[in-house]
Amino acid sequence: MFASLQPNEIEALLLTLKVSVVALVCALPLAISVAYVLSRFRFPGHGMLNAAIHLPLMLPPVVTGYLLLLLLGPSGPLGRFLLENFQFTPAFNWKGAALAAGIMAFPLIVRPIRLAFDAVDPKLEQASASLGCHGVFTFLIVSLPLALPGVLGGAILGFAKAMGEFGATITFVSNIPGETRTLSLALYTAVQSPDGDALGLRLMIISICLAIFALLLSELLVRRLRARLEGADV
Amino acid sequence: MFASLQPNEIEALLLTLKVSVVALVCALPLAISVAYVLSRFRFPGHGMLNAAIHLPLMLPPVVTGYLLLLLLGPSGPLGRFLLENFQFTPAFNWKGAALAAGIMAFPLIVRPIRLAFDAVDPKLEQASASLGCHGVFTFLIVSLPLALPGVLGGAILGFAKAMGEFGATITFVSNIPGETRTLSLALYTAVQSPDGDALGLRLMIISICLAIFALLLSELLVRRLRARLEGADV
Amino acid sequence: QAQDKITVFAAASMTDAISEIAELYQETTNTKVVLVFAGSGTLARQVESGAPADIFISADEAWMTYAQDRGAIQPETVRFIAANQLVLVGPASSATQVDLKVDSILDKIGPLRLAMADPDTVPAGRYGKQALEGLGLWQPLARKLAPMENVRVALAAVARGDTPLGIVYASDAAVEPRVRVVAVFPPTSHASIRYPAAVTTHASTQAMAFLQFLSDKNAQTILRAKGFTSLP
Amino acid sequence: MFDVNVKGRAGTVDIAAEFSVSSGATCLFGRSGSGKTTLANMVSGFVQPDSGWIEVEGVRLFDSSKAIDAPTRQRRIGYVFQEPRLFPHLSVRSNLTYSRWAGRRTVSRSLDEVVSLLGLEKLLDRKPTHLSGGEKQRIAIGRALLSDPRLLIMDEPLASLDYQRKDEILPYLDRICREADLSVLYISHSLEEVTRLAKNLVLMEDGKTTAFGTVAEVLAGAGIEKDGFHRRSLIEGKVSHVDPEFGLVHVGIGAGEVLQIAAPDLNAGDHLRLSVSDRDISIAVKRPEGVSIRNVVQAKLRSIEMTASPHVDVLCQIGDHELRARITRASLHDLGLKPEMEVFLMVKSVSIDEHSPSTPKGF
Amino acid sequence: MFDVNVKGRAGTVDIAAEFSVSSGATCLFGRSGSGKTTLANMVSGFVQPDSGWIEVEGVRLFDSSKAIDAPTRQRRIGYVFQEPRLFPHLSVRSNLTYSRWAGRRTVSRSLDEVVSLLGLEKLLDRKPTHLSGGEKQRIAIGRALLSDPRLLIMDEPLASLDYQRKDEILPYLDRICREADLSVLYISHSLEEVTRLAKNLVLMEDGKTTAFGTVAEVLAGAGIEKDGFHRRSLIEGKVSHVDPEFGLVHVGIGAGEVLQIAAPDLNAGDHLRLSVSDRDISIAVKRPEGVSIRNVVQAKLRSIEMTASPHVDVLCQIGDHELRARITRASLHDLGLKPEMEVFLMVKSVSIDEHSPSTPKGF
Ligand SMILES: Nc1ncnc2c1ncn2[C@@H]1O[C@H](COP(=O)(O)OP(=O)(O)OP(=O)(O)O)[C@@H](O)[C@H]1O
Ligand SMILES: Nc1ncnc2c1ncn2[C@@H]1O[C@H](COP(=O)(O)OP(=O)(O)OP(=O)(O)O)[C@@H](O)[C@H]1O
Ligand SMILES: [Mg+2]
Ligand SMILES: [Mg+2]
Repeated sequence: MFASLQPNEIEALLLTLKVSVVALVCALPLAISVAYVLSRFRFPGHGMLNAAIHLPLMLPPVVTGYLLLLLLGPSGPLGRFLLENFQFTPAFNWKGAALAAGIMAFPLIVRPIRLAFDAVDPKLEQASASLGCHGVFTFLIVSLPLALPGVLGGAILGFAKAMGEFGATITFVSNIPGETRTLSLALYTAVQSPDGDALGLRLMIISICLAIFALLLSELLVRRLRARLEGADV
Repeated sequence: MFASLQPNEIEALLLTLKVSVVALVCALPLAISVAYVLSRFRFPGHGMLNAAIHLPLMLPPVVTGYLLLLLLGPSGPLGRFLLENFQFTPAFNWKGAALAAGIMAFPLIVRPIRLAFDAVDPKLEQASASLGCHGVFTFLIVSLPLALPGVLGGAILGFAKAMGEFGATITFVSNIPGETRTLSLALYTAVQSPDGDALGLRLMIISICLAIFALLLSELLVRRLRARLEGADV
Repeated sequence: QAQDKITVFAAASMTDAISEIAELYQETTNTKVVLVFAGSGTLARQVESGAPADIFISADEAWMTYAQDRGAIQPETVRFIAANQLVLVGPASSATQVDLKVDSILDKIGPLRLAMADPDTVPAGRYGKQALEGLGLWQPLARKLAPMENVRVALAAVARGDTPLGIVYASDAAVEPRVRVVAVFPPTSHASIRYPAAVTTHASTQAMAFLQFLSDKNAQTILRAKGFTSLP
Repeated sequence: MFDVNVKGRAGTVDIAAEFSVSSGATCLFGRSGSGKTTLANMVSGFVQPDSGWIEVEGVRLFDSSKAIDAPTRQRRIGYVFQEPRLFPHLSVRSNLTYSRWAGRRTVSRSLDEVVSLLGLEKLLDRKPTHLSGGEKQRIAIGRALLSDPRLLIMDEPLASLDYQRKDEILPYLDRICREADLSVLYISHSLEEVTRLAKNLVLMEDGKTTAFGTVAEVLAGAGIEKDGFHRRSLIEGKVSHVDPEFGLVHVGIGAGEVLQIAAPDLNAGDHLRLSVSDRDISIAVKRPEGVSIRNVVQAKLRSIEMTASPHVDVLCQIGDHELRARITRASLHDLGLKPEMEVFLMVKSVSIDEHSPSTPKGF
Repeated sequence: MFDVNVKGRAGTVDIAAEFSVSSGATCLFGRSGSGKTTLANMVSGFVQPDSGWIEVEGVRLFDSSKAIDAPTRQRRIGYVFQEPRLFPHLSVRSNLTYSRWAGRRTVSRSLDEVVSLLGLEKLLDRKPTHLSGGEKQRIAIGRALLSDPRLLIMDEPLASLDYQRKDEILPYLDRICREADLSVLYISHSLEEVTRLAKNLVLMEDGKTTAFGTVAEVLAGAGIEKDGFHRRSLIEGKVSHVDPEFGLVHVGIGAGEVLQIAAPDLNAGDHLRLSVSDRDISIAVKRPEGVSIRNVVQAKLRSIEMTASPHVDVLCQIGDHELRARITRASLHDLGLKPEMEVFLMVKSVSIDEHSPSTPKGF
């Protein structure tokens, strides 16, 4: 079936992958930091930070997209600043799609990672400190590897969400073929025409296959990881 | 501010809560079971079940809603069956909205719970078995309470998602004031009219307040729970 | 050889027609046309925010006015390129015409609902609401409506039989074989349905040519074939 | 009866265990990594052997040839794991009574009794997380004791307890071991615990059982040959006289010999099992006079076991009993000891391993 | 110097510790729940005391009055926790060398040496999860030994090791304790370990330190008064003669008395610290003849301590040394022992606590 993909379908597929991967790669380090901070520290504003992260999940995606447009569009305050100083604009291009996807996926990435950090035994961090290891390295050598199943879990949720993101994307960066028309948007476009059902079905099958493939792959990764963490001997 | 809420805003607010709560209450037991099965058992179709759960996340919500409509609409196979045999239809009413919200939230609920079950030490389950406790009770007395932070984490994500669900809801049960127009849909409605910005802002502030309130509450719960699990002495 | 390129932001309800016109335009002028479809509101806001659009085609006048008020389009270029009719459709199997009367409509709906585009968000819904109000049907039918996210979904609901009746554009009904028009709303019952198009403020020089092309005979033929009516 | 004959694997180690011992306490003894915990896990059903059978008190828990494999919860075991494994979300009280409310086991021992034995009174309403190591271990012991087991498995239960607590718990375990219908499988590295508690001994080495039988049999055998390890000789005796003035009892051990031991709460007629470490026996060629060692018994020297160390083992006989003494090679030489010589054994210290009252007293 | 004076709280228990001991091994001894681990956690910086100071080898680790509170990683401690706390995702090798690659500590001891001492050769490439209890404990010990500590804290490190392994590890720890510039804080319930290893002893009870000083001082004091607990007397001596034929060395302990002990690898001139348990000393009123006990020394009876039990403690003096013997009240009476009498002590067993070669040998 994939052999008979149309060029524009391949384009949408690759774009989807590019957008999701970039969104994930950029969001993950930030998500890990935020999750760690939320898990280990109590400070004024802790609850607010947590709420802020979850907002994109609770607002209709269209609204999130619209807020992004207002803020980062070519005429938005931040958008203009970026454009004038860095010749960079996320609006109406794939970078913006990745940004929208990343923001929408962020709460889904943070939550499992935070739970995983909550579950890391502080006694192991103590042991690391007693062996002379600095806090930052303890984080990298002990806490993060032990939280890896959660990190992977969050990454999977986030990646899935990024691949399926629609509302915020179409509102923020519109539905431009080859630039921002991901599989999700292509599917929407197809469904918009009365005779687009066949095309829509094709795109849906592609989406589903991609989803299943990504999930099976992730499942494999998780299992490998658990085995390594639990120390199955070779 | 809440004192000055319009009746239709209050309606949307209450409806949102009703839909989200019902979605969560129905989805949670199923999600816990599925998460436990995915965490503890390996069987053919394991990967497929996992993929199936994540599908709503990866497809554009509109497509999920459309598929729901195809299946459960008055003329869909399952929908007709339900209508003829139980005089029950989820299409175009709040039950359908809850169903859509539940399905969309499902992967978000399952993943953290599954991670939490992964992290429960099987040695404690062994200890329970050695003390004569049946597997089902061991699950209820040992595994589930120890996984509770994950269950709560999943529930929070799921609840947030259910409150914010938009694409699948509007497609499956449409945007009927008082019946299916949740805050999210009301906000969308406002944004979609050229002169709806003021109303949209009001609704957005309501949504954000609700979100912050729900998240602070959940945060409090989680902290209590962790304290109980870690056995802070009274 | 560098190809010229224009970007058209068009209302999603015109997907078919505009795609075909763009293809024709591309063949005749060797100018690449990039088509971007979304809801009129979404597009209007994006054009306002400086989207790289050359042409904006809206499904209703309100959003064009919105864009014009905010200086997103060149006001002198606004023109209507097509019109439409509002019709009541039923499944293809429905034999009879339906009177636009409360009783006969309620009778036809039964326990189900009347599908239409969302009266609050979608232009087709707004026209539908006006028409129903104009005919004194809005009050009695308000609780039996199924407002859909867009006209296509309403159309699909009728086509599949989820709802026995739906209010859609004539252009939509024309291309869906599984429905038939059971009544046409009198044009007087609602504001006239017209599709305005305009060149955006930052448009490239080729934009005007495409706008012109939309009013040409070839384009109009395609529009009529898709069920749009000529401008009065 | 406790009858085990299993083969299996745990990770890198092949397990081959074969022993059959009478009811009561059986001690499993072997070096770290020799497979003791793995064998205990097979008995409790957490690890499935590849083949063989496990039978406790006439009940087949596992039999590969008959496809019997009772689930753990039906094996009626009480398991004190090597690490405490307390339920962190339950109070100490709920942990202790877990088998009653969660396992629906019957109440056979009172909570108060176990709590005061283990000194847990002040901890009952706390959660286990912040307890000290010894506190956790005591709760784990209590939880298993309260689970009405048919087989009590204890994996180094007293490892990190202070000697006072050990001195309180050991006699209690000792009493439990002699209760009807209860076997105990006890894993320990402490010879003191083994000889005080166990009736039977099973030795393990590299996953295989190398010897089994009663403690006396196995200790007398060649199973353990290491320095630093002291063999205890076992003597059966009967209290012939109680001397309340000096707090001593006189125990007849046959052949007309009497040992005087410091022990309260014994009555004339009580049967005792005594044990003597080889390090507590010295040999004299004529009866020593004016020494503080009260127990000097005449014996016949049976044999001499030379070792590579400066010490030799001397086996002597008194009536039916064989006693083992460890002396230096130099003394052997100086005293000119030979088999069949009549010698005097000076027994510095005797401990009571088992005590059956002549008239049953309620415990 | 190891100088501690802190007050603090851990959960329900108030900690008040005050002691000051010289460098070398210090043993912390006390019942379960008395606050030993908590005090160790204060020394290592995991628990912050409310007030006071902690000084190790001239370095202030904590001082509330000067607002000093060094972070744990800079305290250069090696901590063997009460539970192994291995890093489950790292191989045994990476666990052992953790302080080198993760903590940037210098290499002061060779990995091979520690690995072979602890018998970890076969485990190096495994992950800790499925190791046996004793294996994990040994790795934890190795990890701390390899962390180049200034202060080694060991919380019941040998609790679940077999006696052979203990016999290998204890002399090694003993050697380490005497290395320059290293203090050891050793928590244990085993009097044997305490006397073999520690120079100093600190007693804890209910969160408070009740006594401190050298082992001999504290043991001679009134700190510990329980049955089942045997006090050891310490004797300084010097090897006067080596008897290779019988594998014995003769150790002069002053006052013209010589003890013969079985010990390899000693040279004439070596200094020894010997310890004798009160249970290994018997008293005779005239010199016994023809007995296997080789060590009979003349002593002056100093005092007699009556107890509630059938036993009494008899304190005797040889030269500068005070030895404690435990005999029955009955024997005391029969032999008519009185202070100032000249008696003969029969010493059945002596162990070497410390050994300083006359000429330094490389370890
Ligand atoms: N699941 C497993 N995977 C790999 N190796 C294992 C597994 N279980 C046990 N082993 C190995 O089998 C050997 C025996 O382990 P076991 O826990 O039975 O020893 P043990 O006799 O209880 O030792 P200890 O006295 O130290 O507790 C050890 O070397 C251990 O590493
Ligand atoms: N964080 C805490 N919260 C509450 N109680 C605590 C906490 N830490 C220690 N305790 C209590 O303080 C007492 C001393 O604990 P600690 O662990 O220091 O004892 P320990 O002397 O090491 O005992 P063990 O020999 O059993 O290990 C115990 O009763 C323990 O329950
Ligand atoms: Mg073990
Ligand atoms: Mg402790």
